[in-house]
Amino acid sequence: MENPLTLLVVLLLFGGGVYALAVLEYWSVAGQLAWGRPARLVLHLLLQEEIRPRQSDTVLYETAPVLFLAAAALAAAVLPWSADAPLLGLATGALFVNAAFAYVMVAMLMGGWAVNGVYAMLGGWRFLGQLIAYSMPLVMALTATVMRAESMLPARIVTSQLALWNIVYQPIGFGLFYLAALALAFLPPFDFPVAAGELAGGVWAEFTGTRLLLFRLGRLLLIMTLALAVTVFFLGGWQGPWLPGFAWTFLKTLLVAASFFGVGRYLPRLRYDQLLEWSWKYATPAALVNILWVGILLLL
Amino acid sequence: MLSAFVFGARAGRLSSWKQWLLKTGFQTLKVFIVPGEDVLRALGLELASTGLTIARNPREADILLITGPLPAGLAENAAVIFAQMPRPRLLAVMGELDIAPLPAPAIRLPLTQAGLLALRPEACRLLTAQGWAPEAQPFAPAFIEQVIAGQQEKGDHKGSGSMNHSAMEPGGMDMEGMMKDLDRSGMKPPPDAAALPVHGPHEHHSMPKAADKPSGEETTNEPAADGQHAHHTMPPTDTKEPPAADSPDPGHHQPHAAQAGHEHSAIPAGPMPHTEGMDMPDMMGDQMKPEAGAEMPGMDMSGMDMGFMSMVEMTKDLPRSADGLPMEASEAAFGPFFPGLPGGLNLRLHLDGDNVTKAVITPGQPDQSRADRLPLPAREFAPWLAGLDPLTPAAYHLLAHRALAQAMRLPATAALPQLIALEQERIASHLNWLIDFGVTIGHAWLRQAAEHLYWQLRQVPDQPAAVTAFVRQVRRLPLLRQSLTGVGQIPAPLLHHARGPVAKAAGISHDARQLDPLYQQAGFVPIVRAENNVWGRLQVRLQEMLQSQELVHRLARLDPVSPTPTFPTTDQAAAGTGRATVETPRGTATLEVALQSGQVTAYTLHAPSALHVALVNEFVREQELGDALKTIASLDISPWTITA
Amino acid sequence: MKSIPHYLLLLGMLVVTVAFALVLYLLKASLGKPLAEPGKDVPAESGQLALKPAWVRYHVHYYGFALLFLCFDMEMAFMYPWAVVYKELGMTALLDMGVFLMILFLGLVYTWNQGGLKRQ
Amino acid sequence: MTPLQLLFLGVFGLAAVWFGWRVFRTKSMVRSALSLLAAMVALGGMFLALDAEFLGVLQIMMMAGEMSIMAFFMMMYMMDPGGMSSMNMTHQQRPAAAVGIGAGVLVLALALLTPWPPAQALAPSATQQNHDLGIELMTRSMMIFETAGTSILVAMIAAVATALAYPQQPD
Repeated sequence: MENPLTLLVVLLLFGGGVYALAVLEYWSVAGQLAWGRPARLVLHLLLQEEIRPRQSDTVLYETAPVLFLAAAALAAAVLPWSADAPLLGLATGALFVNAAFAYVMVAMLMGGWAVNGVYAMLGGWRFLGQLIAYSMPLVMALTATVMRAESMLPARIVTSQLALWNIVYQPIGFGLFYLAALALAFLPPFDFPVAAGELAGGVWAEFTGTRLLLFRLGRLLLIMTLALAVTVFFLGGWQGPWLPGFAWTFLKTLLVAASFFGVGRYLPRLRYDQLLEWSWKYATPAALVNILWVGILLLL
Repeated sequence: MLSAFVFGARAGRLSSWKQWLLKTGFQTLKVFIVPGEDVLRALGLELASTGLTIARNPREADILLITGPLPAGLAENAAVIFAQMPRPRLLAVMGELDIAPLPAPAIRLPLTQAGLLALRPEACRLLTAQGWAPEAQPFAPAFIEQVIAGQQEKGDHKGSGSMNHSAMEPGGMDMEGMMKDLDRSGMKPPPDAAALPVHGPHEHHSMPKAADKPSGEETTNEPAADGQHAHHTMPPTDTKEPPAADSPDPGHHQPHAAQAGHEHSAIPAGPMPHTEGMDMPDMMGDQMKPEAGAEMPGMDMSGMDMGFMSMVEMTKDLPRSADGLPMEASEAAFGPFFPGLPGGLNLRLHLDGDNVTKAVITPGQPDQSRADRLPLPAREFAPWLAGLDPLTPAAYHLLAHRALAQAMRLPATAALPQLIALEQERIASHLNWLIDFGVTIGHAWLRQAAEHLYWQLRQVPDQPAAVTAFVRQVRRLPLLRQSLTGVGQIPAPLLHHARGPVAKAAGISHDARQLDPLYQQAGFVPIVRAENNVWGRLQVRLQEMLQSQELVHRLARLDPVSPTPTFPTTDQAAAGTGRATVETPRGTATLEVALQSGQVTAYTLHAPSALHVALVNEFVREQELGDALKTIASLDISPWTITA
Repeated sequence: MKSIPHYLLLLGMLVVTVAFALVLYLLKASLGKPLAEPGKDVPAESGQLALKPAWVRYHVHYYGFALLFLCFDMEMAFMYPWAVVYKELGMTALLDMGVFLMILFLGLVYTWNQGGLKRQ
Repeated sequence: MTPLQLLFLGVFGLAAVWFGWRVFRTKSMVRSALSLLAAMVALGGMFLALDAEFLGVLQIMMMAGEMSIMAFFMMMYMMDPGGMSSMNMTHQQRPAAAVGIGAGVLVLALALLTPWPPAQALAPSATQQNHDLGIELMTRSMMIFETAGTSILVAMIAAVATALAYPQQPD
């Protein structure tokens, strides 16, 4: 924020990253890299008619896409790109990221309910179940990084990894956070609310034109933000030799995001209730073990 | 040309700005394929090379591409899809098809790959030139307007006793109306009365039941449309349901109150887990949810005391889930055009939350234009029957051939090229299924790899190395086995309905090829596994692909000089009946033909898919939605051979 | 006081997002209105007209988990401030939270034992 | 407190009241629950305006999950959760209004009549607050903290025991 030029670079990188993710996303489903496609898709969605389902809940229908985009954007704002360019230095940043992510679920719930269609409704309530599954591993893994940094300030969490990145220091936490991030962004194999093969589009099916555009954009932003969060909390953020800080952040973020897309290509969709079971029977206890592990390491 | 596009263009003037936008934005086009992508592939049309992608629902589609076959019922469904697509949209038809009630297509193409390749440039050109048109008109086919008007009328006269289901839902009407009448007169429906007369040639099973079940629950009711299916009364398969005596629900033992005009004596009080009661709980759901659906279940608005409403009283007659909670069931269509399921498969699911309480596949209407052509000269019968199922034409061609040969008292000479074609079709059919299955289970790699191999084999059918490598890779995919093993087990009493890979996965060595001398010479032994689940079916299909590759080689080596037996179809005097059996990729199919003076006058086809439809209607219940869809997809039902 | 500008910035981002959406909608509106057609605004359902409203008393099968989640969410509220001072307090904090988590873990085990950790 | 803070305090306060009002003015269960969520978020905004960052963010975060869960319980157990019929779902309106007004007056009186300690001129920084809160929880209020854990356990057991049918065969 101090340096307008850095801010500009960060914003440009973020935008470019989101565009690259759009290309990667298409690659993950179609297996080919089409660089012009996202731009054309934006125009395409602008040109299409907007169909609003009848008997829908107008307020929720209109709020959902905007809230979705806003939640992803706000979460991105508090994560630092380099030592001198945190967009926002929020003292409870780690908590705030979580808070913003929670509204992704609220937006999906709204969208699913507002449409008044069976597929969308199923998708919306499924995603709430998904939140119940991924939420605990996510926040507990985050708490363990906060323990080490003695602060909820994301920039402090990065500096706490100077000696050793958290991915090595607390590998269980990293694994849980990574999987929870996949579930949060409802990427395959956790794409329960918008699954094509089970719900023919689910929550998003009844959103057309610009509203769908907002959802799609929001989801790309969300994936980017989650990859950034993984980078900041577990991969040492901007730390790295030779290159400037924001370049490292960018590279790591893109790599993590690409891995998000790659993982889903080779896995079948799970069942959300199985995810719930695994989460509460194994992942939550594992997250507690991770906290204990970090606690003991810190006391030594 | 413009007149064809009035139902697809957006209303308004086309400025140069809009034109530029259209030119740039409408490069990426999505196609909704009717009846389905499986049919498209079986016809040998490859969409990937055109640069078009497949739309999973009408909202994201730009082009509605119709390849046919398109019987009357499906044409209406396709019209609904077209009506629900956002403009600018295009209707494209391949081949000569009668597509009413759809409007005249903007693009007509020959049913060839070259035709398909012409689709994208032509669509781009049309959309750019006419994406907006001042003369654009609403597409308002009469049947949609009727259905909607009917619905609104019902909304206006709540409680007037009109029917819940629209004309779009065949099958549900008779029973429901009947039950409602019975309900009003306070009569108890006689057990089994509605179910028995419709059995037809198939078996009726009576299974041992749980001891504590009220007798009324044994009623099996099926809509009359299911005449060709067998009926089963199954033992409870779900262990998590509470026994009736230990019901956690306090509401049941309260006296009926505030139910003016509704006396549900027909329904036994007590928890009714869906596993036991067959159709009863759902019928209750329909009863309790009269008319417009917006109305409250189980409430008669006029007779209700508005002072205080107890949820316990209001919900006491609703169907119970496994956990004893009374909720409202919803019902949704997952076909005929659902991604991942065979195109044209008319599937409806009854849902309790996201639990499937019942799955119903309604047979489609027969293609009248085809049926009208009977009686048919014997020479034309085999190609005609091959056109019945676009997914496996070679198998039905062979079947017709053999049945005719028997009817004409010719020696049942098997033609090696036909058998080789059958085996190659088996590989293609299994791969085609696997591509769609990849959509159902959301596996991008599986779908792409299978599709790649599919087109590879279509160009050069004999590539054992590629098939072997593919099968090995699929078997090693992470988590696939775990996610499919526990899904889709067919209860043992129903197993004898299974055919083909479904039966073989369950350990039943049921294969018509065993009896064929040529196959015996080739050393054919059916593949059998003891995994009665979706994973087992996938495995059997994979193994059969390998086996068919091997069989093609062995058959070709058997008698390389044997000429193709010529088929004397010109015999005008031929008469008699013939019966033949062929192991199609989906299972054993049997055909009986009646021949009179060289003409086929009647035929009866026993296709494996018809039996599998009966299976779905019987045993897919109390499963999570995803699992239910996986189960149904794993049966690989061909909708084209199950017409009512 | 220095936190307030941060909050304002966040609020500003929210406003910008909404404004972005509105601009898109305006752009969209300039391209014309959708044409009203019968059946178009009915939720798409594989080619069948789904005229019945979907707003029914939907059976959510994971309520057992949901109840558990409510309690654990509450617990997380305590965990964040604890995590911040953990290093400073050392063993005291570990034991404090250990006891707290043990208590909560009992709840998890109880729910598991009662069959709450499965689809209802 | 700066005028800016006061302004936002007022705006969020009014928003909270308005959304609270909306909770009861809709027939749709989900909309009602989400209105309550909006009211809670506005409360969180008030916390932020008052420089209580941790409380504000915590409020905003926790309420998202909890109100959504409330939404589905409301949907499961209320008639016509979509509010599509024109039927009035309320009853005993007069006593309810009386109790509501009474409780409102009581709360207002409590707020006005309590001798609040003088306001701090300058709130500590958010980082300091987080730290102080942690120290407070782990030392002076340790018993309260552990008691809270026990209450949560009791709540958990009560909820589970009420909601779930007793298993026939514990798995």
